[in-house]
Amino acid sequence: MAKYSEDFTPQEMIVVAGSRTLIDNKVVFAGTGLPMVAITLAQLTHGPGIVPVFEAGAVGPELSRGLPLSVGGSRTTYKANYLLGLNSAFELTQRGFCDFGFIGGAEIDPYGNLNSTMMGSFPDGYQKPKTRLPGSGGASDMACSCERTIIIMVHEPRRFNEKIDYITSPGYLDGSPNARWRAGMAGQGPYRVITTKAIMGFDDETKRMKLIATLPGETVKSVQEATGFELIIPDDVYAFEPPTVEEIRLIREVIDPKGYFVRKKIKE
Amino acid sequence: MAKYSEDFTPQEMIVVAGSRTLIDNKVVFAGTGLPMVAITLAQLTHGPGIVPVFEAGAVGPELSRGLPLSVGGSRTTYKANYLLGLNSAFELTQRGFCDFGFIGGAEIDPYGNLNSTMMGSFPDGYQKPKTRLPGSGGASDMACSCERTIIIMVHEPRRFNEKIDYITSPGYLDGSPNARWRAGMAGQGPYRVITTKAIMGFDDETKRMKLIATLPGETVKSVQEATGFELIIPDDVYAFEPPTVEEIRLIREVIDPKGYFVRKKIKE
Amino acid sequence: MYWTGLSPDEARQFLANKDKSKRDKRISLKEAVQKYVKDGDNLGIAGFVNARQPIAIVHEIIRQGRKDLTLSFQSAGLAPEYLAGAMCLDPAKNSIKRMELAYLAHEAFGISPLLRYLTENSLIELEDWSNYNMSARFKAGSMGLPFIPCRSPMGSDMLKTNRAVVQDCPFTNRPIMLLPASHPNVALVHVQEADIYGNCRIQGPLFTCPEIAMASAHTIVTCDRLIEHDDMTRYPNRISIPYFAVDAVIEVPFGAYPGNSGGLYYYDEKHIPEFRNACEKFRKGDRAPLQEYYDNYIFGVENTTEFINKIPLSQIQYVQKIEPGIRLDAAYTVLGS
Amino acid sequence: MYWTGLSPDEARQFLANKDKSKRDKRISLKEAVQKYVKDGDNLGIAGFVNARQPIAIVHEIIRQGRKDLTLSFQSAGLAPEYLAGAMCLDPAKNSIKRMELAYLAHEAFGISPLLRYLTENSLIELEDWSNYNMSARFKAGSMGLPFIPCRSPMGSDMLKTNRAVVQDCPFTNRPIMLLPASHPNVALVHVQEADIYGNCRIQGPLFTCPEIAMASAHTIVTCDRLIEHDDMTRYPNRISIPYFAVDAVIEVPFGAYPGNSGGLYYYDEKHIPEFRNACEKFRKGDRAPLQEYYDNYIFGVENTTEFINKIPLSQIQYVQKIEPGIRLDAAYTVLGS
Repeated sequence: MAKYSEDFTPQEMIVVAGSRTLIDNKVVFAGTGLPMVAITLAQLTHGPGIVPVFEAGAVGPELSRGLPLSVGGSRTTYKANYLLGLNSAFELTQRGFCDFGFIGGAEIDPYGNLNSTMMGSFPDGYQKPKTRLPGSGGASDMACSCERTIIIMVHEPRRFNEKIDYITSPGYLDGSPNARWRAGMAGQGPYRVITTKAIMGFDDETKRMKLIATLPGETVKSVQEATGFELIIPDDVYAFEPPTVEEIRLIREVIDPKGYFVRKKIKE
Repeated sequence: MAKYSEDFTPQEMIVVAGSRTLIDNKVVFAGTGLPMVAITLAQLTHGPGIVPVFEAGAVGPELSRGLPLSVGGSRTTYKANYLLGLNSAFELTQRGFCDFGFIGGAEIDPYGNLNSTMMGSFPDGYQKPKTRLPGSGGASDMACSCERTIIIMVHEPRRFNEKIDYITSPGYLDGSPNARWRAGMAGQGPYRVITTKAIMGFDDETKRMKLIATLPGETVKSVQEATGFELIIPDDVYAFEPPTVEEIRLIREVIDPKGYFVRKKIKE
Repeated sequence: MYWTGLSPDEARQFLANKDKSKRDKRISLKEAVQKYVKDGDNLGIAGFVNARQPIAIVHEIIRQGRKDLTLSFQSAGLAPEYLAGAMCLDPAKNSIKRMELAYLAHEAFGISPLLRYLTENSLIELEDWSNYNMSARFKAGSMGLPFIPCRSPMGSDMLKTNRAVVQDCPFTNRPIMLLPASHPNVALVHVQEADIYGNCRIQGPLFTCPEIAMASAHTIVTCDRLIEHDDMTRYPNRISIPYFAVDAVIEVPFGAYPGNSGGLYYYDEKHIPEFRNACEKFRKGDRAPLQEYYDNYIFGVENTTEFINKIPLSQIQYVQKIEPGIRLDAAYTVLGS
Repeated sequence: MYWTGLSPDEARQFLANKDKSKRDKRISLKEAVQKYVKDGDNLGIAGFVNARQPIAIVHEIIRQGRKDLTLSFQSAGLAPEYLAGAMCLDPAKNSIKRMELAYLAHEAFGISPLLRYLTENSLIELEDWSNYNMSARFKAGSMGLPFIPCRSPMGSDMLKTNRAVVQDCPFTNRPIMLLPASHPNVALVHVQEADIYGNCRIQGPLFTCPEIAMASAHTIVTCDRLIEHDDMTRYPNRISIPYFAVDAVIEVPFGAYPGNSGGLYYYDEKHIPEFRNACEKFRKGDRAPLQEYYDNYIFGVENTTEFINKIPLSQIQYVQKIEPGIRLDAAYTVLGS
């Protein structure tokens, strides 16, 4: 049997990339949807010791009772190692217990700032947005206070903008030295941006987004063309290892057999 | 049988006076020792609906498993209606859930400010006190944040001073208008001072201590002589109704049969 | 600075004067809403997205009609969506004036159509916060503090329009946010188990339910089942909300349906989309399905029992069967009537 | 501004770099103290007065000897009294430099003789706070906040010498206290039940144990009994301290003796006065009884088992018999060795 799968969806690719980015034995604050799938995949492959944290209160549960439909649902609580509420989950994070956080947004800028609040003119058009999005939820808290954040995005030019309409979840702000520290945040900021086309990171100096790897079927050119601002393209960009047959099997047969998250259109 | 007891200790008198001061169905934050006895006596007489709160965390327990030796001990927890920790107990109080608090001190001034920290020169002699006392514990928090406080004291001239060495538990501070409000406190302040000789309150205008009632065997003169500052003596000072036979029986036979608190010398 | 609901000093004063005695607080849901929920009130909505949302209470509010409401919550779904739908159908009977929120949508079930409708048409006023912010604002309220500090989301645009204040910490000299306390007029809370005095034992995540209950001037609790007081106090460490923070307690089985009540029933993956799709159609201009939904399930019934009776029994059995949460503590006696 | 223990930014950095994995944390108490407790450390002492004080850990510290300690606690009794006694007997081996405290005494058993001795002779430095202050300072630390606001004891003389800052609230314009967080180097905690990863289930009042454990850089937990991990996670709502806040877990039956461990043993009303009377005699100039107490019960034994073996069995049985606390949850399996 071939090692690599030749049939996978963009969502499945994101899940595989997210999973591989995670490190065993780290505490990971899980957003709803694909991050939960990615964490479970990592637990079933290289990271059995990964500790999931859900903002509604569950810490370190076994995710063996079906894929949670919500980060507050009953499926997040089985054999949890701590179970209070939102304040306790975010306090843990603010304290420094959460190594990674998985967040997303509708729009991103080169410094990893994310918008999940509104499209339109801000602040003057705040009370009459062009498009109202669901709002921050816990994403902005994770962006500020998890030690590192992993961002998951649909890769389309209109979502990658030099300037976004509203900063919901702060990344490196304006990219100036120590901008996060000076703003009072606790965590180090965005670590990776995982999209349907590429894996990106941030330049140590300028804090602007840089390409790290292209996903299967993509090139440096196709990624740049799908990005509404100029990416830093280092010399060592590589082609990301495609999903293995085993990874895809786990996603489809074990983790999300009903296809709640990996066969749906990705939500904003 | 006579209605009134003719044989009771000063501690028992304090307990009876404290009990009678309490109102049914009110939430009472209980200090260690005599207040616990007074609350239990009130529950067994006119106040079955009194809700005790203990600073270590227990709220609304049944005090039927023996007199607690400590406000943190197991006997405070039986059938409690809430049971977390110190923060939750004091937060309840700060929020306004506690109608009355029972506190004490080694020294008191005319405005109901109490000292339970140190005797000596403050602040210059703070690190070398003449006599070091146990410290605030939760008394200062109760003094600030219970809606009203009831103070229990041994009545000796050296304990009633125009100026005390250290304000641990604030009363009416300097007695100036709205002094407590301006200092940022939440509760209304001292309501009664119950001693081995008298029941006192505070003048509405000047906030200075005034005599309300003399305990059995005491006169206005004997109370004033045992007080190191001048008391306000209104016209309507009355003789406090002595302990009933039933009250004393309850204290001795039901509440504190081992005499932990009511037959001991009162602790500072 | 303005306060919605009660100011910290008003909230303290109100509670200081309140009857905190341990008494039977059972009352009908109809009476509870009549007595405690007024036009113009700030309602603290407990639960998290579609888990333990106070659906039964919200349906009763809609039946009675309340106007100019402020809704305060961290992440919610069905409860504000139902109120928004009632406003869309008849703003003279039900209306939302303002929301103080972190998130309104339905996670796996999709976005909130009526949040989009109401905001994009500028029919309500919003104040955006993060989940931690709203949780901490309720917590400050429950603690009797006028504000609580917080490190997130420093640097976010939320701080440009909400009432948070950024100051330098006097100890570290680094900037920190100060969040004003939230003291709703009424907390709307659904739990699995309560006793007749209002003590609540929550199973699974507590969300922000204890904080909302203790921050609010009044609290209405619905519970899936009333249990004996002695069974409640046998495990005092498990009491999540103490009775004196509760004004009314009503046994309403399925009071959080079609959402999740941990240990009892899972999300109804049929009914939630049925309602949400009607909302989405309204947003796109087709009013009829939403009107029909309300006429059928809310205005056409007297209470939650009648609402649940309209759902096929097999569908109810299914959400009970697939509920994977921790089963409730074995030690309880359901209270007879 | 100065910090004792870790500053908030140091505490965050330390935790961010720490191994938070779920692993077997059993180790001997001797090794745990060797590894985590250093000269000059700020020790967070859990428990409340003489309930669940970390007596076994403190005795081991005294056997090994530690100098220049800062002790942080709300209300404590035996633990600091034992450390104070060790200092009185041999300050070259054990010494306390400073206490940040609300109360040191023994409630019904009397005042602390050695607090009087050490302070009246100016041998240690004090910082006075209230019970709520110290509890809230640990809570701020556990929350990752540099400070927390508080309304008490405004107006008290405590504010003239401690590090609290009074500011006007930016929302109400009324003054409010800001308390600096406390991040001890090591938390010393005794609980009834833990599992091998460090999850703790506390019975009865939690005191400030969770906050101290989560605020500190390291946490040593002793437990009266280790239970199976599966029995712990069967009731996740009852886990009081999560494993990743714990560095070392040691099963020490009677680890809080002669104090109270709720559900297991009550205060020993013979042994506590025996120790306290020796302290009182030292304060009055008679050193021998205290020396004898330490030689017999602390230096003359290797561990808590040997200490307990010196107490008459009938006395131990009595403190078990009269313990009136809530019996522990029935569902557990004691972990075999």
